Amino acid sequence: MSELRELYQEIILDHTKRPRNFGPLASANRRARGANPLCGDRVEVFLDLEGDVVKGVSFEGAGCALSTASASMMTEMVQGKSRAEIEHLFEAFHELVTGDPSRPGEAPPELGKLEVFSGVREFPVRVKCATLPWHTLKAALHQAATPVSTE
Amino acid sequence: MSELRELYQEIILDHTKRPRNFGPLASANRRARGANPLCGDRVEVFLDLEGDVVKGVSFEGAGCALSTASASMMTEMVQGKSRAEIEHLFEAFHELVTGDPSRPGEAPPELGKLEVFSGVREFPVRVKCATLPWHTLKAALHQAATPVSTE
Amino acid sequence: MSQAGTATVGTSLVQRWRADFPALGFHGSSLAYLDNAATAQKPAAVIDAVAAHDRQGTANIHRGVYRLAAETTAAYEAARGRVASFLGAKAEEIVFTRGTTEAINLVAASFLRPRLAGARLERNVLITEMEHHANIVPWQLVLEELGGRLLVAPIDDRGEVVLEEWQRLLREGVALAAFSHASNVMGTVNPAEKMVELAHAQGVPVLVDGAQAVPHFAVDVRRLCCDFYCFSGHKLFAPTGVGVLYARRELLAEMPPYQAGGNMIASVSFAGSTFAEPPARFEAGTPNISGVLGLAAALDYLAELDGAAVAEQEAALCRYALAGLEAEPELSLLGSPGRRVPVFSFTSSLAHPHDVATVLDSVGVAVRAGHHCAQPLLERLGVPAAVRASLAFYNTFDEVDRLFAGLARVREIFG
Amino acid sequence: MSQAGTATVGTSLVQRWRADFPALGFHGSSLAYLDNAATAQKPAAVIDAVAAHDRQGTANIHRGVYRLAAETTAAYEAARGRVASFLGAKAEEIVFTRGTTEAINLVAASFLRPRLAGARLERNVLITEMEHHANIVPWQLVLEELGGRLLVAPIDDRGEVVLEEWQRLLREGVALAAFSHASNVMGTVNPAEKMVELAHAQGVPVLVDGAQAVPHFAVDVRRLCCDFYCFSGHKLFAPTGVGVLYARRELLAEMPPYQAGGNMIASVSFAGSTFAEPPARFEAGTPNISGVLGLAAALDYLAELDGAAVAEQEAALCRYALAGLEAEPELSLLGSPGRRVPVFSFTSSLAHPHDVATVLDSVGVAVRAGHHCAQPLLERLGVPAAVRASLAFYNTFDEVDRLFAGLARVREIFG
Ligand SMILES: Cc1ncc(COP(=O)(O)O)c(C=O)c1O
Ligand SMILES: Cc1ncc(COP(=O)(O)O)c(C=O)c1O
Repeated sequence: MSELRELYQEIILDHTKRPRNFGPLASANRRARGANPLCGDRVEVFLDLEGDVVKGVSFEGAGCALSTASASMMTEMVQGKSRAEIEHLFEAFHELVTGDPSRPGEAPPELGKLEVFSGVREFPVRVKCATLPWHTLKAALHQAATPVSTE
Repeated sequence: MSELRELYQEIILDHTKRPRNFGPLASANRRARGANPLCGDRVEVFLDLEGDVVKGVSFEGAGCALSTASASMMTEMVQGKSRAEIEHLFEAFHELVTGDPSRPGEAPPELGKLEVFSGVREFPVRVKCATLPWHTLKAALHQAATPVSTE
Repeated sequence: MSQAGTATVGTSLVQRWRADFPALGFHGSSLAYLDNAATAQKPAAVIDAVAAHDRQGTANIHRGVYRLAAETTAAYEAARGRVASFLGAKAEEIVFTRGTTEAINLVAASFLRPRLAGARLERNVLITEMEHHANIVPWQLVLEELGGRLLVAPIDDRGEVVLEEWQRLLREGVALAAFSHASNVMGTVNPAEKMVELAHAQGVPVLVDGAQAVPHFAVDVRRLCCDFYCFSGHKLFAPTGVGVLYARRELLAEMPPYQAGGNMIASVSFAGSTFAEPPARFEAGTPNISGVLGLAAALDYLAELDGAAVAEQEAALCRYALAGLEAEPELSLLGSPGRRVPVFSFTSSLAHPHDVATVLDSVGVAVRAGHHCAQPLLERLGVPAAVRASLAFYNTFDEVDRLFAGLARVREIFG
Repeated sequence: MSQAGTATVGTSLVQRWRADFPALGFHGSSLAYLDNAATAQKPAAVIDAVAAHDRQGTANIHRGVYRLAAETTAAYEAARGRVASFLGAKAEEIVFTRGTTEAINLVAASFLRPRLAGARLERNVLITEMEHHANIVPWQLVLEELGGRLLVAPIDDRGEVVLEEWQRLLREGVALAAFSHASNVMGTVNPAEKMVELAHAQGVPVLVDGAQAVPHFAVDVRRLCCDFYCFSGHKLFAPTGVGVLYARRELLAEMPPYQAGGNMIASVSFAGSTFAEPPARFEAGTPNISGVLGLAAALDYLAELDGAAVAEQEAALCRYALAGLEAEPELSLLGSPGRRVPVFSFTSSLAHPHDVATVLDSVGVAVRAGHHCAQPLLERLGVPAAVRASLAFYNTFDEVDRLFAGLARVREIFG
């Protein structure tokens, strides 16, 4: 029960109900689609990349509370960051949600409020929900400027 | 052990080693092939049928002791018999080798020395060996005069 | 929601059934297993039959002269007879497969393929909108390769096949019609006899996917008159890795082999091979011997239960769960069929199915969330995913109450 | 025949191994099970792992959000990893099948078929004269349908593949070469590395049938460099109904689906479907979950044994049995290969193989008689059937002596 509260923290529920940066981005020069076909989660990430830096980012899609909140908070976090910074952030995030639940440890400070996703490590089957938006963002980042979809 | 002696009675071993009526029959107007592909037993029955009555019969083939002895003794038994008599004999023989081993009962007198096959009922997997020649004979009996093979 | 008046079978009887299933005791009250449509728990009778066989010595079948091999072969063939009598069929009409999926693939490979390879006018396969992927994709692959269309009879808003459309589409050059006896999503029990009759009136052979039917009611393939029937052992309280294809003898006799190897041949030479008679022709290689014995043990176990009490308990549970789910305003049930098995799928206006399932899991209720291998149906119903609770005769009113309590918790968190 | 000097592994160690196998204890000294090439007995570790899984509660895999499903999925995928490390492969290169036969059929359907469907010059399949039907007939069926020839590399009088012929035939437009790592009739261990190397020198992909190899020696597919490798669980002390296909990742990635249904799809719509990545793409429907767990338990069990002692005991038994069989003037052994596994087939000048097996059975020795699913080999050797005694590490010198005593009894009766 307490695990459940750890998972569905207020801030996550808030982002689920009122996702930020939701909808297509007019200035986008990259976009990518991600899907978790087994559970029906779908997400599309729009990116305005200037040189190496994210100038604008938004997402669209239908998914569970975790994937929606993760996408929403991700768009807030990566704004203005470089590719390298984002890669690093994703690594830290991945580590956070997949780490050994019995050895909690400190979340690295750069994760900021993404730390609320630490509860996911108690729910291994839900890891994909939290990371789907990030994988999709990564696909968009590594794309040529023409938008293509990745599944 | 005693079951084994019941199975391989002297008369059976004798027919195995010196099969009677072995080889093609010049006067044959019916012939049929039978095979037990799983164990490699093969038998061919040659029949000289005049009207309803077996005037001559022989067999050829390679098989185990039981199928060889069964074929050999069968050719001796059916000589001069009518179709109906043979059908009846086969039924009695079938009954003999497949009957419940725990309720032996008397073998019907018309079986004559075929009675030595009663030991087969203790060895259900060997029943097919003993009955293969009979099935083949039946196929020959039910054939049109032109020889065809049955498997 | 009160249970008063609904529980007609004594609790002690249900408790006795539950005692037959070690897994239910192992988890005790910490688990309400409501995912029976995915796979069922196994009674000790099945677990022990499988273990006893291997403890007492096994052998390969069909080819051994020695006693242990003869006994194993006899047990394997007796299990075939057991399945045959369960379905009202003949032993030689029963082919053992890995499960429903393989049974359907076998029919696609050895029945549909040769039919389409010939220059027939009938080149289409008719299914319904509520099929499991296993009853869609095998046909698609053959149709794509050999040319032909997949025709889909629509369902109405209750989740029942529109029979007029079924009948109309049967006239559109159909080589094979296939439908599920019971839906694994909505619980709909299709009017199978009627649907087969309509197909046969057009000379169309019919496959019935009984995966969700046999765990809930008796099936007689002679009464159904279907040409093919299939089900999975693991949903019928038997081990995984064993399933059944029933096929009418005349059809099996004409069908070319499926897989090739040992047991299914009459003779092999490098110049060419000839094949054994059915059903051996369709069982290449060493089969799942212990699984088949486990399936026979499951059928024996079920036959020994008081069938009327089982049916009564299931029906009461089904009514109780249905009423409870319908009473929650945030839930939308998929389908409201007239005749049903206790399989319920729903969405919540408050939370995504995955989140619902996670919350339910945290209170010890095992339900499934996702597309249930029926994406086209979910698309038709306009939902990407759903929660599914599916009951077996061993479930209790308390367990259904636990589901309701979990749904209340979903409201607390997401409401 | 004396055992002195041959028994190098302490009897007590063998007795300890035997104690791990309930079936050996169940029959006690009344049964000498010498039909291990057909199927092996199962250790308690395997029987108990299967039973424990079902007693503790099972769930279907890959699709459940709840813990029991996640745990079952994790156990199933861990078993895949276990098999991968057993073969020196990667987990995603391991496909679970029903057995060797299905593994070969899968390659015939999803690798050979598409290759021949293209307009390639290489249209033939090369095998050897000593193959099991499972490694003959699946190729024949595809070749007959799509056009192409079955090329057969001959064996010499010792029962070994004539490597020059193997090499020569590899140049005859071969789309796939396939051979058994060890013969199920003569016990020959083929020079697999060399044969693969020769094939690859001609750009020919290779399947190795390891059904009779893995129970007797360690196999590393990376060292072998083969493209496909397969074996059956039930011959490796694991349950029936589970087998393994190893395929190089690049090959699996290109191969179209085999069977269709749940789990192997990415998305399904009535307009068409897309498929999952390997290995899921080749595992349609609910797999044999408990069988797969049993296979992992068997590999764990074997890994815990003293490998050197097992090898020593098998080698000593093998020498002892071989010497004894060679010493009987009425027996003719099929093949006399330089490197072998303890699988011996022979004929007797006194009695038909079936009669020999019946006599042996009556003294409690279980051996096989027949064509051992290798009719073309037996034809080549000029015998319609043979007796086969095949040993496992748990067999004893006493049991081999029992075989000799039984053969003496054959002489008494038929001599
Ligand atoms: C209606 C229906 N058909 C087919 C299947 C496939 O069964 P299996 O996975 O046992 O092959 C299922 C089970 O998921 C089902 O519910
Ligand atoms: C060499 C060989 N290949 C293939 C097979 C077929 O194995 P299975 O029947 O387990 O599919 C066997 C076993 O009989 C064998 O010995």
